[in-house]
Amino acid sequence: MLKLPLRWIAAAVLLINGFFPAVWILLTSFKQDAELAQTPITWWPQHPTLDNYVHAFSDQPLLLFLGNSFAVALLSTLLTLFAATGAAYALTRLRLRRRGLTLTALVAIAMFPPATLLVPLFEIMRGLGLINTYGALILPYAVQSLPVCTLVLASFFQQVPKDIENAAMLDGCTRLQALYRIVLPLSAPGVFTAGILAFVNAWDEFLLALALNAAPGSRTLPVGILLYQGEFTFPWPVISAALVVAIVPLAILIILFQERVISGLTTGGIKG
Amino acid sequence: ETVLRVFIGGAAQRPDLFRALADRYEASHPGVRIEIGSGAATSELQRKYLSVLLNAHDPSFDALMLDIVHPYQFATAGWIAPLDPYFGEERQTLLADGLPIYRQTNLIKGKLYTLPAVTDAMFMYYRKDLLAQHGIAPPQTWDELANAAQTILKQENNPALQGLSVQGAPIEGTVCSFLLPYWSQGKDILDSNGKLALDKPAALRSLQLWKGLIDKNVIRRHVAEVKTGDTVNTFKAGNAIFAINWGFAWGAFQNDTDSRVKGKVGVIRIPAVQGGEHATCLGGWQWALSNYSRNKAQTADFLRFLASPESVRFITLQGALLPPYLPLYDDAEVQAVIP
Amino acid sequence: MATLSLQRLGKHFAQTRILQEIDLDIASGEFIVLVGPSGCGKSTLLRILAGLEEADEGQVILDGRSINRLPPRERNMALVFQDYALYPHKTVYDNLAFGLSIRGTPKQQIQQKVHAAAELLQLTPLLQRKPAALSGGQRQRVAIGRALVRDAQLFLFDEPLSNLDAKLRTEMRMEIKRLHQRIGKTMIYVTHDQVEAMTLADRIAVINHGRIEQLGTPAEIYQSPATTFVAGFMGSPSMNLLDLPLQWSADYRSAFVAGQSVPVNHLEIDPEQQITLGIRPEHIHIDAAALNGQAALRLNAVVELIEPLGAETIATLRLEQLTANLGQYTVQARLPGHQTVSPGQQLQIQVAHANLHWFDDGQGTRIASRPTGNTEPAA
Amino acid sequence: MATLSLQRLGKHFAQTRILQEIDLDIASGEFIVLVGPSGCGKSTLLRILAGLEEADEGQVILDGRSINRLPPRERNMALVFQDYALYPHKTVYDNLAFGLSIRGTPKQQIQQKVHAAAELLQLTPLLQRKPAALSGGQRQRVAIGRALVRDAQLFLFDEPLSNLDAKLRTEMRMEIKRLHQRIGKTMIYVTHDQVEAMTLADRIAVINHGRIEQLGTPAEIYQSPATTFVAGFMGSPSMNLLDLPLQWSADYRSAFVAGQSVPVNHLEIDPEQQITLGIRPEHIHIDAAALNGQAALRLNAVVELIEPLGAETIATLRLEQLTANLGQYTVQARLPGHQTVSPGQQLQIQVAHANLHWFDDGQGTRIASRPTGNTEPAA
Amino acid sequence: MNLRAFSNLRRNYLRNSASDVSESSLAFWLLLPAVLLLALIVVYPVAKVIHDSFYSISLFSESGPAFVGFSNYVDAMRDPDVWRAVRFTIALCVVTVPGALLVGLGLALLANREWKWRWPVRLALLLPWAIPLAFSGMIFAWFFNTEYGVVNDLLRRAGFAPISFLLIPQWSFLAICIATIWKTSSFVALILLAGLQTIPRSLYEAAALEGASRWQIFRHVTLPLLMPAMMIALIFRTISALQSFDIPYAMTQGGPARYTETLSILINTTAIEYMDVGYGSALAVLLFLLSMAISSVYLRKLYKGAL
Ligand SMILES: Nc1ncnc2c1ncn2[C@@H]1O[C@H](COP(=O)(O)OP(=O)(O)OP(=O)(O)O)[C@@H](O)[C@H]1O
Ligand SMILES: Nc1ncnc2c1ncn2[C@@H]1O[C@H](COP(=O)(O)OP(=O)(O)OP(=O)(O)O)[C@@H](O)[C@H]1O
Ligand SMILES: [Mg+2]
Ligand SMILES: [Mg+2]
Repeated sequence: MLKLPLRWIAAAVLLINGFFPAVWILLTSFKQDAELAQTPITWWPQHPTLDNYVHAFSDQPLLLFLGNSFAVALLSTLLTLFAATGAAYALTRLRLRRRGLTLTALVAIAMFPPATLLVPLFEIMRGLGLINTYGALILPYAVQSLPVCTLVLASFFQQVPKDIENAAMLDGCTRLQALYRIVLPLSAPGVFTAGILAFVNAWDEFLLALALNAAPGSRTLPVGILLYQGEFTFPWPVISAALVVAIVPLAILIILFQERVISGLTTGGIKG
Repeated sequence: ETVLRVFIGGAAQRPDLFRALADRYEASHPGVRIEIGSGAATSELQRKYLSVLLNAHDPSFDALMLDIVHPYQFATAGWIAPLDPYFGEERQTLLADGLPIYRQTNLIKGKLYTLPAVTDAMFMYYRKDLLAQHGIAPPQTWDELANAAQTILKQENNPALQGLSVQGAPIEGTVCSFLLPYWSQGKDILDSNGKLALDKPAALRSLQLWKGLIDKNVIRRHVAEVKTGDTVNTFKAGNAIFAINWGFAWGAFQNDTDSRVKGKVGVIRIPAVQGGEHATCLGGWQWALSNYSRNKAQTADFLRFLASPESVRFITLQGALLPPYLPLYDDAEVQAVIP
Repeated sequence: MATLSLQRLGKHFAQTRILQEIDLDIASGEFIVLVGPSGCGKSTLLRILAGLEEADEGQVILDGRSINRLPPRERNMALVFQDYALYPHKTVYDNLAFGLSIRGTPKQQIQQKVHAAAELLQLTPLLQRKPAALSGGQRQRVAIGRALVRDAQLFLFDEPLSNLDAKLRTEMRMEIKRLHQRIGKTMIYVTHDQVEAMTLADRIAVINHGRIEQLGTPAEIYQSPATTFVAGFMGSPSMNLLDLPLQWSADYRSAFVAGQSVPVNHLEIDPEQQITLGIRPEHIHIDAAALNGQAALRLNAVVELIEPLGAETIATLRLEQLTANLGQYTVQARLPGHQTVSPGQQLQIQVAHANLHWFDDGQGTRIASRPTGNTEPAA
Repeated sequence: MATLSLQRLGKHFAQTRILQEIDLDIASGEFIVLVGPSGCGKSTLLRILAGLEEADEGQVILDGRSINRLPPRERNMALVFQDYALYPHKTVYDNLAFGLSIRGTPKQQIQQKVHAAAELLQLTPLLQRKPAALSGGQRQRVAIGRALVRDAQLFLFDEPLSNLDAKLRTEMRMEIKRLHQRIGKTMIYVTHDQVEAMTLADRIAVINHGRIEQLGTPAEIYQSPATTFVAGFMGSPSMNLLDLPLQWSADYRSAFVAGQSVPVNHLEIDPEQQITLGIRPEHIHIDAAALNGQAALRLNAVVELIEPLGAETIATLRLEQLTANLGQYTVQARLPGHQTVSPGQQLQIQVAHANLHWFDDGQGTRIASRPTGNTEPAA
Repeated sequence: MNLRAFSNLRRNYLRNSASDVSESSLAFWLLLPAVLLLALIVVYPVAKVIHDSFYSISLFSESGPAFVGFSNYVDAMRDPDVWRAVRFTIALCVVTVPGALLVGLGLALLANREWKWRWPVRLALLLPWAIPLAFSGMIFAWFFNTEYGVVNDLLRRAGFAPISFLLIPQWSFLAICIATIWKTSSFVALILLAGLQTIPRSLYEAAALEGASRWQIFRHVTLPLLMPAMMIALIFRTISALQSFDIPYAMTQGGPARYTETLSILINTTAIEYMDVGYGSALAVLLFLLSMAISSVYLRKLYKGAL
């Protein structure tokens, strides 16, 4: 009696929690600046306008930011996945001395606050001649995502029944072939998850993007969107419009990816 | 060909105008190319960005436009180079013509580190229409302001309407807000040696004044959350009788499409304490020479050009920005753009 | 081509010994069937051969070369996994084709081979399904097919037909036999099915507790089980084993079983020895005619339980108390389906002397025949 | 307590019909065995009963109440999954105990039940292992044990003994039978093993292509298969089916098969009908004595292949060309192990008239006996 | 040396020779990209931070860097600001990590169900995350604003007096926690959702048949099998909670009165605002050690049990 509504309430709270800020941004993107200063505040735009979208595109090269962010995020994601796949496989399926140490070292990377590493990182990137290029971001992003992606992949590799991989090796696969043709496809949910984690991390990141890649041509979204603000003003409506433009493709992308990931990929493979 | 790269943070600093100036300079100096870099709108983000670059001794910018609060730190950190070697006697005229505040900030430990670019000051904006309607003259002192606000608030009986909108969030503007009545008492925070020397009674009075305004509901309680943009928006929405803000806000009130107070805005100097003097907060931007520049001499020359009265006049006229040089305030054309 | 020799193979998991001292020489083209109780190590042995598990001791010698260190893919063996181990993300077709395509077989040839195998395994309509959409038996057939299409030098089958119905199982068994005869490759086959073991094997290895208990042709295993374990394990219902006290005749040439004299002078039996007498259920007759006049042991019994299986009936019989401690025994007899008996019925059963198996009661080993024997045997 | 009634159950996956028009009434305490070829829908049927799969049509009625919508956990059924579905993270003990502890059974009682089941299934030494460290047969036993410890009202077994060795399988079969007799709960049991089906079942349902092809006691199914499918499916080797042309005697009371007159007046046979003659391998005798003087069909044959299975021998015989088209047939005969024949040998086989099965050649249905018959039958 | 020992030795030698070498050399090659990336990107910065932590490097001071040994660390231990920041950071961890785990788990469970609301749930799951971190704090600062915030608007409508959430220490803590949980639960949910997808359906079926209630299935099947994913989410969520910067900074700038100053904010102000690089580095190393200490517990669990 009491249980059912409780569950629904929990679900509703979770949904509202997830949606509200995004919806608020969406609503704001149709409001005028002055409306934000009204008290009591308004929820629905009083004078809905698309001006903010016009401004979003005309004040700054928003599409360029989108493109840059996409390129940086995609490339760093691929790089992370590549490195993480190898590392995860070595950690889970191969005989590796000091497995625990390797694992700890890998996770420890995530424990240094990036802000403190900024200056030396800048020096490295300058040394590599990558400042103000995608490369300056791709490499550090790949590293940032590496620990979590490796662990996610490792936990999935762990789930793939060993005998399926054995079958592949008997069928004539090398270990590497077994990894790419059998283990990896069977870990698809993990690969997608790791990919999304890496992608969004790159898509979101601000600090490195500001410091290492300030050239107008290669600027990424978070840095770009903050350019809408003036020294003293924070034009929420235009920024909201830009955010909407930034979020929608990302959301679509992730949902598409997620929907392709079906659960129980390994069912039917093993008896027992 | 020499390439000079100039950092001009965000759109608020009007890189477009300086681009035009740079074009002029390029025209008169063949073989020099000027590139303008930007990337962060607020002075805080600019500082974050620059501190990474300069910490890494990065030579990619030759000249920097800095918020007036930054040069001191940058200079002590050795990130910007003194200009004295490149400016002989000019130094004196520059200093003489500048607004008084620049005399302090341009010189750090006796050396010339920066040149003025643009300046800004805080003003009191008020609703001409409301004051006229209630037959109240623009206030000259804080007490007058408080009374005026209270009267109007009572009569308008509009819950959305605030008396005075002022910044209280932990940003630079707030420091200014705090200092306005303080300065108005004729006090200073730095003693002649540049040491911090707060006059406690004056500071206390200053705080009491703010608290009084809050208690009288002239200022809303949440003032500590209010940032510069909030004040602008509140006033723009017609929800404040008075607002203290920077000079740029004038443009916003009069020109923005969503402003409901077009033509209803008046501007006066910041009120004084009873028996005190008017004081205001000056802000602004300055040119500095990166210590890691590979073309210091050439850059200095360009800075000289940028800081020249002609350039400043150009910027003032084109951008309705306050000029940093006293003589310009007498210029008729300039007075036409800035009330 | 592929002679395989296992030399003193041993394997343990954690503290448990799983396999020990496995010695086995397999000739090229031989069909070896491994049988043994659940958990005795059959699968482990196959997995060691395939290179999936490492032996802790001993050597696997293939064509004279130790392959202990050879990775699975270089062994060119095909294994039907007991748990199938299908590729869940591939269709049945791709499951079958994978081993070929990975080795660069031309597309057309793959297609042809896969279709042939699918036809044989009655999988053709299912080729585009994924394993998750198959029934248990269908999955098992895919697992078989995956091995059959391969051109391996050694085929390993781990209970490949266990989930198929009797009819299909018979067909598949025939197909495997045919395949073996056609390609002549060495095959090692684990099964729990008596019929499969008896019909397919050139030799059967009976494994118990990780050791090979007996190795021999099906006939040897069946007719001369080396131990009571083998005797009890092969054959269903299993051989009746009776621990009997023996009385000896004066010349020790015959012994008295249940009061009847049975000649034992052909056996290396020792008067001190306790013996176990083995009688296969199908050797228990209830009509004297079936004996064709052979000398036989005759015992009185009561029918306790009958289980009609159609073609035949399994009768559980309690021996009647003839001597002091015979009444404790029940035996199972396999009677033709048309022979009707009913519970409670009293009857006399007869077992030809020649069909008696003699084992040492202590060690459970078969009592060997005398090398030079004036045997006094059966017809 | 638990009477179960399936009413016109139907199920399809995608476009494929898996089950159709399944009607089955199961009395409380009955033991029903489902048999049928691989992929015919047995597991699906069990899963529908357990509530894991939803029927597309029809009703499952338990004790007079439709349970189509009842979630699995409220059905109180125990199912041995064909693929085990053990909890990989739990030890054997915990796998067995889970179903009990979930229902709040007292700890001590759980322990006692689990240990009893483990003892019975010979799993005691393995109780602390995780499933990954078990052999195939051991896993299967855990799966059985998980069902056995439960106090369910309905037990569903999906090929529970397929991966066990013959000896263990016999023991387990007995245990299940004993359990059934003791607790008297309804049980539905899928198996491919003839012996299990015949010995355990009160009634057997033979399923083919998603339909129940015949439902009856083991004896009925075996002795009077309703269709050629059932006839061919039950029994191993399966019944020999010969499509024969019939000549009729003048009075239509007997037919000539291979030139011999066989009385058919007890059958509802129609002179126009093409018929299929069924002969079980165990009914083919090569010595006349076994017939005990019954009237019999006698055919000449040549031995083509012999498969000695120990207790018996399967002989594949080619019929000798007696009439125009008899030479195309081979039949399999099941001969006692002691009867020695050898390939190439010529012999005469005899099949008692009473043991001939008559089917309609077109529909494959059994030709019924005449209700009022002046039968002229066998002894 | 007896024979047995010898044969053991030989066996070990053999084992470590052939297939092991090829496996471990493959392991080497597979690890190489990751190692290279790390070597390229992380080693120098980390080394520099550690190095700097032993020096007194203040960009404000006239003198150059001077080696001071552990004195930065000693100072840190004595610095009440550090202790306050540590306390606040840990408090933030203690609330937001379980909070995000709970919310994330709820979302993941909802998103993993086969029902018609799955699509919206998946959207709800990732939207907070798609809003760049740089803006999340600002949005929540706005929501909790006394005048213009949605929360106070609701309060007002419900007849309560507005609360200046971000100006009152306890409320600001709460506000920061809410914002943090909101933002980070997506990450947790995604990882858990992936974990849920690896649990075979047949186990749920078996448990349901055995009579387990939803909760029991969750408790005895889902949860244990979700443990690896849970550990991963926990490790990274804890680490990033210890490094909380953006959201509290955007919402309160560490105020009121430095009450909501996290370690990262403190490091930031020290190293960047006050340009005290040496001391800032020492604080960063301390933060690292704290992260290490806390997550090593999980890590051990992870590679003992799950991995
Ligand atoms: N998801 C699915 N989609 C399509 N067909 C399916 C699916 N699942 C099962 N089938 C088909 O349903 C049929 C019945 O399957 P079921 O598992 O009930 O067979 P079964 O009688 O138990 O066979 P077996 O003896 O081989 O276990 C099979 O032909 C199988 O291919
Ligand atoms: N990882 C392991 N740890 C400990 N013991 C194990 C492990 N794997 C298997 N075993 C044990 O090894 C023995 C042999 O297993 P194996 O799979 O070879 O048996 P099997 O002969 O194939 O049995 P079945 O007929 O039941 O398949 C079993 O008793 C099993 O419990
Ligand atoms: Mg096995
Ligand atoms: Mg099945």
